[in-house]
Amino acid sequence: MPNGSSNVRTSRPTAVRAARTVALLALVALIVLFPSLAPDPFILSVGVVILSYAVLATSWNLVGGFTGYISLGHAAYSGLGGYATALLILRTGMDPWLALIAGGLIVAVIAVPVGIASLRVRGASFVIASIALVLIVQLVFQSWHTFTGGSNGLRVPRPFGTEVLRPEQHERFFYLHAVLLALALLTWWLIERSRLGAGLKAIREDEDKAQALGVPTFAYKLTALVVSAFFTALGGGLYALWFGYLDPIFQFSILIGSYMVLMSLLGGVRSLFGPLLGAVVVGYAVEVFKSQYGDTQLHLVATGVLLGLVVLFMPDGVIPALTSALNRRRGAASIREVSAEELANQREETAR
Amino acid sequence: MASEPASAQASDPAAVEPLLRLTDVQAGYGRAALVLRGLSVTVAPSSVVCLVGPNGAGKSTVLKVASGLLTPRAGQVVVDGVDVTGRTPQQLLAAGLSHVPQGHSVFPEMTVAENVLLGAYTVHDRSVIAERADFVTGLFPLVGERWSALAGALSGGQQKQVEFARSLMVRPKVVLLDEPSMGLDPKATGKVFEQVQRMRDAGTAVLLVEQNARRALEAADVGCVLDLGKVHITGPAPTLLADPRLAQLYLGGRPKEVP
Amino acid sequence: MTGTTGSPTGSVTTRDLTKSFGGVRAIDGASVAFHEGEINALIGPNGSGKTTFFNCVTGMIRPDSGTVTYQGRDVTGLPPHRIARSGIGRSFQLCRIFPRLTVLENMLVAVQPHGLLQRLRGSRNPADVGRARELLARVGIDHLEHAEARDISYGQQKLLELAGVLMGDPRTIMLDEPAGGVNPALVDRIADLVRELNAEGRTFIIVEHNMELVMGLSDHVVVFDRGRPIAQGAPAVVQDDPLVLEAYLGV
Amino acid sequence: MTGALFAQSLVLGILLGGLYALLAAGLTLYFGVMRVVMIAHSAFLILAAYLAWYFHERSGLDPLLSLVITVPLFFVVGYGMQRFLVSRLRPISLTTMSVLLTFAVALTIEGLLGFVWTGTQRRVQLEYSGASIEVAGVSIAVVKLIAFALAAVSLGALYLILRKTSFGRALRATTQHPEAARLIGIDTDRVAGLGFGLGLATAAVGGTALALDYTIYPSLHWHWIGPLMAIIVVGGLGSIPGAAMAAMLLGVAASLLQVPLGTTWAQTVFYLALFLTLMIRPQGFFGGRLAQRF
Amino acid sequence: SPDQGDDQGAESGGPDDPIVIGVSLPLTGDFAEPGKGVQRGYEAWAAHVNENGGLLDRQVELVIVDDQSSADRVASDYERLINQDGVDLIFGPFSTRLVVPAAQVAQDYGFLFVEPAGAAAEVFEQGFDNLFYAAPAIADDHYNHLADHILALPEDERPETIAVASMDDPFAQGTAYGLRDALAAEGIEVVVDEVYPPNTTDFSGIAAKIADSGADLLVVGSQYQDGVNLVVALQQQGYQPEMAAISGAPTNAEFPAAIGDKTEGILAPTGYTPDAPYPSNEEFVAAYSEEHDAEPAEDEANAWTTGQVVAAAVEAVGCADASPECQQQLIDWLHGNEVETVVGPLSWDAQGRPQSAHLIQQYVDGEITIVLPDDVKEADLVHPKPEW
Ligand SMILES: Nc1ncnc2c1ncn2[C@@H]1O[C@H](COP(=O)(O)OP(=O)(O)OP(=O)(O)O)[C@@H](O)[C@H]1O
Ligand SMILES: Nc1ncnc2c1ncn2[C@@H]1O[C@H](COP(=O)(O)OP(=O)(O)OP(=O)(O)O)[C@@H](O)[C@H]1O
Ligand SMILES: CC(C)C[C@H](N)C(=O)O
Ligand SMILES: [Mg+2]
Ligand SMILES: [Mg+2]
Repeated sequence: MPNGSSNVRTSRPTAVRAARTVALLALVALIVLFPSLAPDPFILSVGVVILSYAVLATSWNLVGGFTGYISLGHAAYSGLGGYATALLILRTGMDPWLALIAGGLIVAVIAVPVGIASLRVRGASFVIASIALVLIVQLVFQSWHTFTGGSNGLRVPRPFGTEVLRPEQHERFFYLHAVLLALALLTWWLIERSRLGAGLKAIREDEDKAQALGVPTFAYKLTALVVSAFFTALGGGLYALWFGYLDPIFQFSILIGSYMVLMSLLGGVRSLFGPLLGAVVVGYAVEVFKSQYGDTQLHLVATGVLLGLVVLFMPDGVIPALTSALNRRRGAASIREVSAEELANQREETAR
Repeated sequence: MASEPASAQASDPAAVEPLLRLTDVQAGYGRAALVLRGLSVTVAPSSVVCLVGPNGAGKSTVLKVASGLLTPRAGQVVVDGVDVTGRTPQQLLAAGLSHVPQGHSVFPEMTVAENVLLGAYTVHDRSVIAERADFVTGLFPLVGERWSALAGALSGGQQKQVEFARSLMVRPKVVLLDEPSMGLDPKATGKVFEQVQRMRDAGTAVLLVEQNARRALEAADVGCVLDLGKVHITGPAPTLLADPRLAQLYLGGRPKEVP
Repeated sequence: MTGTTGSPTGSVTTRDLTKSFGGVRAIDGASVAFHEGEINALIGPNGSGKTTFFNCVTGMIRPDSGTVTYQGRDVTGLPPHRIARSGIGRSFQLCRIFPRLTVLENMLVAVQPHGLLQRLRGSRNPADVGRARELLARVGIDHLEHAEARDISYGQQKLLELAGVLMGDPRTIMLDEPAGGVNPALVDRIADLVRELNAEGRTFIIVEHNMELVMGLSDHVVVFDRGRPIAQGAPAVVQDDPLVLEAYLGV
Repeated sequence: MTGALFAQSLVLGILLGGLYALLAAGLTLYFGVMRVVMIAHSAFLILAAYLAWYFHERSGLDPLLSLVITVPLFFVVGYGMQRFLVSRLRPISLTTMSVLLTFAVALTIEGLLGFVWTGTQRRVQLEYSGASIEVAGVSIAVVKLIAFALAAVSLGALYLILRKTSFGRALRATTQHPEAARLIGIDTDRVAGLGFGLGLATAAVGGTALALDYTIYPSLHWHWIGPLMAIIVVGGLGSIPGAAMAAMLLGVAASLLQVPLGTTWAQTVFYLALFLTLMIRPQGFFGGRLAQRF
Repeated sequence: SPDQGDDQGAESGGPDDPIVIGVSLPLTGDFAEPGKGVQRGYEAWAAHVNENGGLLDRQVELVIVDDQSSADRVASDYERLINQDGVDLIFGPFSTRLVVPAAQVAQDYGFLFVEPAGAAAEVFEQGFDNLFYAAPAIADDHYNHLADHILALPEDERPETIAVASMDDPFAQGTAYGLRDALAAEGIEVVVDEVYPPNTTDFSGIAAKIADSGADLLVVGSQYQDGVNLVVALQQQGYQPEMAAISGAPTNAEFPAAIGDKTEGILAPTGYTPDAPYPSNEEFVAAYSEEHDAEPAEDEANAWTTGQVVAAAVEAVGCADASPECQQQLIDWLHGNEVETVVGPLSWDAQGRPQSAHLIQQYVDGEITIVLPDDVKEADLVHPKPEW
């Protein structure tokens, strides 16, 4: 046995590890300090929106990144999370925070039958089912006036009283989103390094084979979907509490779902911070497109072109693209060639 | 260990102009390291050249370069006196070279009939197509029996038979076969090697890659041992079969004593 | 002729197993018993139903009728992962690997734990990694550890698949043409490996067209034709069976 | 529901189903032969409708004449789209990535339509817009009848091309094993491009048919995506006759259900059928074995 | 663009600085068309004010941003206008759906919120105390005059059955249901009652149902295009009602062009007519027509009204800045006073509901003409309506 180190990527230099730790700490510091650095409440509210995107993208990645099942309809879960939270508060008078968590759990339960129906089929059918899901809940929430408020929308009571001014609300919600994001990232990280994660990645590559190796593929996929739906719903619920208004058309839109995909893909679905990075880039870009192209539909074009470019040229995302560029710069030797020579020697030896 | 990387022609006393010649070919996949590192092979008309070598040596890569699936980074591919380096597989097929790839290459959602007939995609004479279709169904009865079944529903070996049958729908000057016997039962294997001999007799140049090395070398005129992207030994097939060192390294088991 | 050798410990045993696809009877009432602790071979002409048999046994497809028992337990119709958990590992004829995972990651997937907590544990446990490397070395592709599996040659992929199956540490190992496309020198090494593992008490069921390998390696041979066994017994016996000569060897 | 209303709804459903069938056939073509889920199909549909409308506005001629321009144009655009965009995707993740790529194309088209022609809803005004013929108490709008005929003719042509020509076989071979297809002499790039062009040409026909009787606006394609996607799954991914049958069936079902349930709830029939299909018969009801394998 | 007001207080509002007014409008998306109408109205108002010496002797400057018809966007737009662009005043967006989330932001920052297009009853039930609707009546009351007229008809002329179809939109439903409920309460039978989602394009199913019912009175709650489509679909089905009341679509200038010569006899409510005799209206029509070569329509008028209402409050209170004190004074003033506008004198109840009524128009001889109420009518209501 060459080395018993658990770190398989042959001894990553400690410098790299230190750099990672520093970067992580810097990120945390940035998030903690952001509200006090933000020049005005509007910037702070943009920060909340971006963090909310980051939560959604990271949650999406729990299923998209691991299993390779691309869902364009994740807005269904965030929207349901928002509505579940709001309706629990309005209809049962539940404490808002309890409602948030209960809403997440309800959506997780809803995800089970959805998963049972749609996870049986790979690729195309799953994507289509995910689109159908968001469209069907949109129809239901739009039509079921008496319960959901229908297309008039639903006002969500604020969890903090009126004495908490709006900028102060933004700050609190910024931190709340940050905490939720941290939880989602932690979950992702735990799964990534676990055997469950290894099984999920195997499913992404070849489901039958994974099954033959003893991976309970269906249970794993369902777990991933349910966990993802749970976090997505919490993201949607928290956003609803902050934003205070739900409109079925905008809650259950494919565009929102596609943002989650774009953000994850852009940052890199196989990296922990990929979706977060993607959310920052896309969230910022959306603001810029809007202020640049104002009253034209060009913001859609910009989004479309960006998505197209990412899919065509960076399907693995920014982070992997950068890493591999760095590796090439460092001139990492091709493993195969070096050991091919070793192999030759080995063969010589056996021959002798 | 590498002995003189001589031209395969050395074994052919007539020294006729070869139908296929690869000269100093360097090739690799994407940005990765080179797989073929200055490799040369020639195949004369009416001869069978067999490439053997360990897994990952680059045998399939040689065939891919020869048929235009992979463009070499350096070196030349000449078919029947014409430099065809960098041409596409269709152009090469038109120039008289056909390639039966490794692994499975039937069109799974099409019927056996469609698969076989598509082999004659470039042939336009209906009577020729019909005649050849009759021939292959005669050779592999299975193909006729399962004529309208979906090819993807066949067993692994049956699919290989369909593939081989498909390749017989054209009559090229040069044929590249990548492990044609893999997955075939002994009967079908026998037929494949028989057919290889027939092609040779008809004047075709055959470049054969096989892991069923002994069997292949028995059918071949010239053997080439490939390792780490280079031809290490070239020689008449019987000579290679008898070499004990070679046997231990590449052919497995003990050299056969039986006739 | 169903004269199963009265081996008391049946490994994989089937009774009247049937599976049709449309009009094709791939398995036609096959009753077979493989011997525990031995190297069993399953041979037969192309399309005789060997792969389908494997698929029925390992739960990849559901038989139309009949039963599959493993070590006395009825496992008919269980999902594939349950059967894998019960100790049967298999390889695929059309080589299945995880293309975008590295060779080493491919190996580690096969270590599948029980229980929720186990599943949340880190997947790169030093002991597993060590064992994976050892197995890769034994099939001769340890130098490719970090290569993505899709970038290695066809034969190397087959070897990786074999190593992956062994990694799962199954009691019974079903291999579908392990030697197809593998270099003869390596075939010898694989044969040695099989013998060693068999000596440790593992059962093998091997589908193979390489007669030299089959006859040299196996203790018990079952010959299939048209979806049912036509002969079984020791290699020497089977080899001379006229039915086998006719149907399979083609002499 | 009165008998007259039932008959009327049935006829409306069949007429609508015809249009669905044509469009779903195009989608099925991309998927069946190229493994591409073409989300942008309905965006192209709307684009074609806009072109028909614009053609009519400008020339005053019948929008049907715009087919002479849009069909070849879309064919070329489809060819280009396959050659320059879709062919760049990695085969291993083609299906899922094509969803995103064509989604991006759809957004771009929607944005450009909005940029050029604003978000205003547009409608072609023809002398015969409100005209109808009455058969056994059922009124059939002339424009709907024309649209239906267009759809039926193109659908038939498409089926013949794919099943009966050597191009059709080459197209299927290219999808199923590109490398082997190249080795037997098929110019796979060209064939795939032409296949895509063919699919997009159906969108041109569909769009023109649509323009005859519907209001159009840039984001209208969202309304078509859902039902169309549901139809191709119910019909069996990859099966053109399956898609056509599912389209008819669901079109009629939605139309009939609208009477007791209202527009919005009737729309859910598509999605319910989709989920039911996935639960009961994931490979679809009318053919196609592909769903499970991809 | 305005200075990036880092301080948003009165301090910046020196006598020479312009008064900056922030607006978010749906310039793209579902509400783009009426949104642009509102934009034209606001801009015309601002230009007019500036030509006449400004407000409190300061010029006014509009900052208009596009919310893409999205509720999420509209809120963040006002957030930005208030915090980053440092506007002194804000005007409301178009459509009930966008007004509610926008009003929430305004309320949180204590801003006066006068809006041109949040007519649905729900708007006034959300507990906003800073909101004022700048038009004569809320949606439910738009048809009041027509309802009265119908109920006053002799027994044999009175329609016996009604078919109702409305877009699933609070405003459209508000108008249609106002009329429906008023008539149903008097025993007229509702035989069809359909709701369709915004963006519906296929109306043949609904048309089939209505045609099958053969109702005497057709009531449609529409925004614009849906009204056109439904009329065409009804024609395809050969349905001929005695009376057709369609809100939203017919008052639009493009409507006659869109359905050709089939408009005759269609009834519609409107909050505005260019012919209204109010003094400020003549000024408005003149100013607007000069610039646009067309008479203003309802959306433009509502925008202009919004400007008038806010201006009246500003002139009366004498301040126009973002400080909560100033904004509160403006709000309080509007609660207690009446304002002269292009749609007549307006005053509001505590929730911001205007206290007047809408007019009823009808296409008579190809021209849209006021037919109700009797004291301002330009022609007699034609009943039954000619075939279309
Ligand atoms: N698509 C690919 N991308 C990158 N590397 C590849 C690819 N295909 C093959 N290789 C590498 O090129 C080398 C030669 O591969 P090749 O397929 O030619 O081997 P081979 O001699 O045919 O082996 P086998 O007997 O196993 O088929 C191998 O080391 C393999 O890892
Ligand atoms: N999915 C399927 N659909 C239809 N027919 C099938 C399917 N799988 C196998 N068959 C048929 O069942 C029969 C047995 O196939 P199987 O793959 O089991 O043969 P095999 O013994 O493994 O052959 P080989 O040696 O060629 O691998 C064949 O005739 C094949 O055509
Ligand atoms: C009168 C209209 C301008 C009202 C507007 N359409 C709304 O949605 O409330
Ligand atoms: Mg090879
Ligand atoms: Mg097999």
